[in-house]
Amino acid sequence: MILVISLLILLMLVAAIAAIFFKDLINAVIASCMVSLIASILFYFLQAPDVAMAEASIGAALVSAVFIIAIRRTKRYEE
Amino acid sequence: MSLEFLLAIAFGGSLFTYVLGKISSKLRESFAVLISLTLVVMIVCLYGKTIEKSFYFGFLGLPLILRTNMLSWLFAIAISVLGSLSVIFSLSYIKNRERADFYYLMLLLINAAMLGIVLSGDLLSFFIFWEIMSWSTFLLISYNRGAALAAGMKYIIMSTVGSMAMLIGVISIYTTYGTLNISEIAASSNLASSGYILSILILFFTAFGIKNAILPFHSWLPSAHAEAPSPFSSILSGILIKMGTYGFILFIYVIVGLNKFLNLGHGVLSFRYILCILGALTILIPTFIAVLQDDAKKLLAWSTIGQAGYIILGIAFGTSVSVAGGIFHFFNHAVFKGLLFLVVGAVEYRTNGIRDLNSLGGLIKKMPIAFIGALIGICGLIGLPLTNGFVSKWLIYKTLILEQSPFLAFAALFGTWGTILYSYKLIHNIFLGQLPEKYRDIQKSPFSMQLPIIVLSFAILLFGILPGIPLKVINAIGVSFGLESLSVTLWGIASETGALNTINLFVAILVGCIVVAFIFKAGQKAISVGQEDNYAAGAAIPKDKYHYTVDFYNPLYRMITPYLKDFIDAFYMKLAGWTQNLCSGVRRIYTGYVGHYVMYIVLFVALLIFIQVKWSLW
Amino acid sequence: MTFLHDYIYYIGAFGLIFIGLFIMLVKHNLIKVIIGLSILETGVNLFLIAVGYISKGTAPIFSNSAVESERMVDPVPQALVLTAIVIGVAVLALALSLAIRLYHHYGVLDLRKIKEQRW
Amino acid sequence: MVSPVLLIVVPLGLAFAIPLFGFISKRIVKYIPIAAFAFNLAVALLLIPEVLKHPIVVRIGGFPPPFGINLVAGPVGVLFSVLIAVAGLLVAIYALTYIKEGSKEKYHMLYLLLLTGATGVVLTGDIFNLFVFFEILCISSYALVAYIGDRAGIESAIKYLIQGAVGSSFLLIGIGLLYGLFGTLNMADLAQHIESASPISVFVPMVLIITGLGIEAAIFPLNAWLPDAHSSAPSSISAILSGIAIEVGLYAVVRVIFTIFGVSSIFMFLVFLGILTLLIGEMCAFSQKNIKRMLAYSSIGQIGLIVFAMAMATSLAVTGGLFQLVSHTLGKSLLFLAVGYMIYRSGSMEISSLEGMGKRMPLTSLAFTIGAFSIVGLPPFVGFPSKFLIVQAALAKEAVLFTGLIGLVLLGTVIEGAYFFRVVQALYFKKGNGDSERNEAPVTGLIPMFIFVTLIIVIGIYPKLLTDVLNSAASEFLNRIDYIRSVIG
Amino acid sequence: MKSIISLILLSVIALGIAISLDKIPFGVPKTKIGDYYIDKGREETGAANIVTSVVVNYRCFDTLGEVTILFIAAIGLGAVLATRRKKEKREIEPASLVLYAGCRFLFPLILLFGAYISIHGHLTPGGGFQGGVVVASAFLLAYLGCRGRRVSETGIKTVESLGGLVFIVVGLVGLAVGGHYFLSNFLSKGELNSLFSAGVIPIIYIAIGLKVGSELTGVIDHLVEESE
Repeated sequence: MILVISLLILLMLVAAIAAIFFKDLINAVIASCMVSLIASILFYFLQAPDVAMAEASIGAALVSAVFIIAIRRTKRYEE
Repeated sequence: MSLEFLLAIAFGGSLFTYVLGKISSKLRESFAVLISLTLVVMIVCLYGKTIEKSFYFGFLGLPLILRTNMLSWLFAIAISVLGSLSVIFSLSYIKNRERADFYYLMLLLINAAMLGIVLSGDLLSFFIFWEIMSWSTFLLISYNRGAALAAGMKYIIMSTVGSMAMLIGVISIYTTYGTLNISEIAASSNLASSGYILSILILFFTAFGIKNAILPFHSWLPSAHAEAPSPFSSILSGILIKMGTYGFILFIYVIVGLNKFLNLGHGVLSFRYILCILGALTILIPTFIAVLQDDAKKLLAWSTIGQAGYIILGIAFGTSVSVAGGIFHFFNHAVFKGLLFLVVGAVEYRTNGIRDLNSLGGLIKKMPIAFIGALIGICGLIGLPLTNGFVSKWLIYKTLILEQSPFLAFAALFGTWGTILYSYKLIHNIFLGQLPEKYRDIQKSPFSMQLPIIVLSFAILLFGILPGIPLKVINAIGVSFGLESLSVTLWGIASETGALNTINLFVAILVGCIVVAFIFKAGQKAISVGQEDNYAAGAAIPKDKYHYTVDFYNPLYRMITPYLKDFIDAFYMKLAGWTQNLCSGVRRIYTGYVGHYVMYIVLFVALLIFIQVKWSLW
Repeated sequence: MTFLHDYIYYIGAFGLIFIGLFIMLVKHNLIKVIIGLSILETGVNLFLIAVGYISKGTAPIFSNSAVESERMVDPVPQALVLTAIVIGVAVLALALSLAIRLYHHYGVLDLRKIKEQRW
Repeated sequence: MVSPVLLIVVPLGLAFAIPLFGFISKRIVKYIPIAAFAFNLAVALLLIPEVLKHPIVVRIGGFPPPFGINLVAGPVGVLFSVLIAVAGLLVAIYALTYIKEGSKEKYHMLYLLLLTGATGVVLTGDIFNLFVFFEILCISSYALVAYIGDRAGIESAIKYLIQGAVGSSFLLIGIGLLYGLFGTLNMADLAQHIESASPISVFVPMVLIITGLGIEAAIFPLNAWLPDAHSSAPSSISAILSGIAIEVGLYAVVRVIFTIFGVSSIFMFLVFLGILTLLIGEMCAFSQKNIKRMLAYSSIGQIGLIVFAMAMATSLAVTGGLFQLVSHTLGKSLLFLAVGYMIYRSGSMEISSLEGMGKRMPLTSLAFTIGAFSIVGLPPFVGFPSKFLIVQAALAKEAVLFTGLIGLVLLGTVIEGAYFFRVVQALYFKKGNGDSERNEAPVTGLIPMFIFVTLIIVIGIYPKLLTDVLNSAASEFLNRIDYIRSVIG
Repeated sequence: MKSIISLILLSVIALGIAISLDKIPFGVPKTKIGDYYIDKGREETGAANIVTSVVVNYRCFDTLGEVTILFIAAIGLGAVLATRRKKEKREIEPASLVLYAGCRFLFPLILLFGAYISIHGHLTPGGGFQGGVVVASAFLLAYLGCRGRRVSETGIKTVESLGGLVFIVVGLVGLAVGGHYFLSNFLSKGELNSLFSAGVIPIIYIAIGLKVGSELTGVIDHLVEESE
């Protein structure tokens, strides 16, 4: 169990680090979306289902949608 | 007559004048004159009274106290008289200028604040009135615009520095003695260590020195005096800077006490001696800088600094004669310098703001009253016998010689020579010689300008012939300080080391004048020639350039100019420049790039944590 | 293994926090900075929940009376995080709308070039 | 008896209701903030006599303090509430005609919420609740800075937002650490337990919390957002940001340091930080050409002075600091309000474009002059007694170090005097280049300025009006034992 | 260069936090407040979900602040993105049929789901926030699928306002009748684990749900509005 969690956390950190390096902002947003998703899974493991729901719906879905809309209205690539 | 009533009239009157000005200018002017004359009458009524009374509400738990005694009265009467004369002078001077309401408001406000300063019985109200005076003076100096703005800035910055020093001093006294009442502090100041008193004195004397323009702090004065409206220049020079003198007297003789003061430091390094040296330098250098000036008001301004040196010298020297001389010289300086500024103001008024000595001349026939005023004024300034300046300078010289201080005596005498030079230049270049073409049709100054000039000229002669009148008051002040009493007669001072009797002088000079008049009559008549009647090989002469008053004292200039650079002022300007550069440099930390700002935040956290982890300071 | 058990959540949470801060420190692109902010906020939330966790606890919900005997995790941090998440989304939405407007005005999102307000 | 909770709830409810009022009539919307703050002012003034006897502790939802959220209406809280209500009321009157562009409804809602957040911060007794209200304050200020939507406003708002968001994340981490260490969020309860932990482990949350709050309070390295935001916002908002928002941030910092942590060892550091903030603020203001930026930097300087005073942590010093805070609120709000219409008339923020305003807008210029004199600390205006108290407190320490530091403070005052006097000269004594006919600010602009001027002069002449409240407020800050006892019981 | 400095600074902070974390062991109970809520929460509030009882009752002032923040964000977004130009009818490229049909099918279901989550907040995981977000995501979907359809702004504003007002009014009623405490739980607690229980909690949570849903919808609406 703990190994699975460690793996998830590793994945989460890798996704976060990946967000640093992506030049395409959409990719970076997806990476951060992934961070949120894994965080919401972790919340579930930490016995916080309410927060897990909120994080999944807000952090993963809504924020990413807002990011993508914003990127559509500005510039997609980081120079 | 209660003092708060007097101050209420003074302050309320100034505000009410402003309100009236919105209705009608006539009403405003008559009300301003009325208020200032009322103040004179009220202060005259206070003569000889000693009142000390706390005001009915305090400030932050500190009582506000008003009081009057002989010293306050002398200053108050000088303020109110000169103030009312300059209000009268302003009637025509300021008539057609814009913003006259503002002018009167500030003029009366400054007078009221100065009255507040001399009537306050505790250091807190002293400081409050001092500050009100400072900022209203700033507003009035800037009134003329143009070059006046820079002058005003210079004044207010130096004045703020002084005020801040004073604020520290006031509060330090409060934390040490638990009171700000001047008489209570005076009673308990004997207990303090001389180190503490010295530091307090340095703080206060910075403030007073800046206001009084003694040497290292003088640089605001010339431009401020020159650029202010002339009636206000006369107040500025006659009274306002003397608030510093009042402070010096208050601290040396009332609060610290003469004995303690004389014992601060030893020998050459004693506080008193240093103050005397500063006074002497303040006489010497500015007097000769005054000779170099081409602007009438600037010349008078530098002369003011020089004369302030005499006053400080007299007060700081600390014998009963010298103190009497110093205080009397303050009084006289208020009279004759006030007069001279008014005269220059009258000339400036008629010539549409020309004060350049190189382009004036020959106004004697056009403005005779002004000429007589100027003549009497410079006689007083030089200290010719039968004018009041003679008596006060005589008192100062006498002490210096008797007490065997050759350098100080030399400085005082040498300063007088310089005074003669620039005084002559002033009167010659304005009134004597030939009248330039453009001033052919100049009018006499209006009556409201002549009246103050006449009154002040009369006062100079009166106090010169009968010096006993003010000296009696001054003697009473000296006695209240615990100095020896002088035996004052109506005609002067009787003492074993050499009496002063103006009656003898009067007779001697009268005889001398008659003799000179006969010789003059017996001589040849001078032939008068037109100004353009010059031979220059047929070429046209540019009038301005070859006006004969240009480069007056040229040889002397060439001799002394290299030694008379105002390096102190240059240093201040440099300091201001450095500050400006530093300020522009500092604000570069706000680079505009958010990454840096976030970096500052992270840096702050990291730094604190690092310090705590490394050294466990907290 | 005990090390992992004791610290892995903290490592994850602060890993996210520092990665988020790092992005905000070194990246010039405004959207990237806002992404960093969102990662930072996720990390903070994870940390708060981790503080409230109790080993072998259950979720603080009495769905039926049988579970009463068991230990429950601390509900307070969960309540705080619910609040914090909503605050976070509010800030992000506002930031993105500002970014859109900024792009309107400047035509770039490079913060190094958006330096009209300075000194 | 009126409940202090009304101070928060009524403006909040009215803000929520504004869209509904908007359906009835667009016109009445702008009067709602006035009504709300008039109500708040009345409530806060009614509370004063009661609060001076003993602080009122309000339990939200009826749960006893460590378990529920509670409000603590002590002298400090009510003092700040009065201040917020006064400034809010006057600036709301000002905004009646000043706000012309954009959606007015949104402006008034955000304005109400901004000040509600400020009231909440000063009244709450729970640190997470403080965070929430702090966010209300911050987020509505981000939105209001960007309200006009021009280049400068948007740029400043995004910069402000990024720094503020980093700060609130730090704050939240700090709160989380504290909760982990002590298992409670109530400030009094935290204060009670704070000594039980080792100093080093408490230090990190303290630094994080101070940093998070210090960003809003504009303490030196954290204040880079301030000049941008204050100069780009609409002037009425600048007045509130400068007069209320940073003061409330400072309140939070002081509350956290004095009451929760009670660390006296960090005070010396804060004294130096205050001096540094003061000097840097004044020096930056000195070379500004933009009037609103100059005022903003001057606010930094004033905040430095207040931090300096508070960090001396004697009763006199804290009283002086609070007095300075009040005088800064009055003076700086007045300055921004006055400058608002001047900029509106001249169309530029350059100081040079304000030349000759003394003639065009005499009353507004007079208000500016009085505000400037008050900020510099000249008698008989309110800035003087406050500066007097601070200097007195520093000298009462009887240490050479503090005498030297007060010298630096007064050096800062000299610089401040220099740039304010320069502007006053520009207003009155320089010829304007534009038209010079009289064009005064409208009455709704003049009324608040007039009230501010009256307050400045009246309190300046008779400071006893305030000193009672300030003294008990200072003792509330300094006596954390009493605070804990009054909350926990 | 800059990243190296940043890394150094961050590692210093990490060190400090590690020192502090050393005193906060993971997974160990540390709080009396949490225990109090778990012990007394059911009697005092009547909600089975303790998190809900904390959010809506013990710490409901935070929640009030939180919906206010979302409200501010929605208004602020509107103020920032407000456009002065007239909205003209534009040609909008219709979404693909699959998306369109899917959206129309899913939209009511998602709304229902959101309502369920909101209403059962005191019994099961979830509550007003989560429900509100789900409702908002339904509208997001509608924007994706049925382009050109707009929610009426007036409606959003009304719901937003009403939600907030219900919250405040419930609180004020509590102040008036419920023992003089703002937001006190003055209704009967009912039976644990039944829908009509826990006093004012469901009412407030529904209000929160409506408010959060409408605010987030408003946010999305403002963002999408101009994206073409």
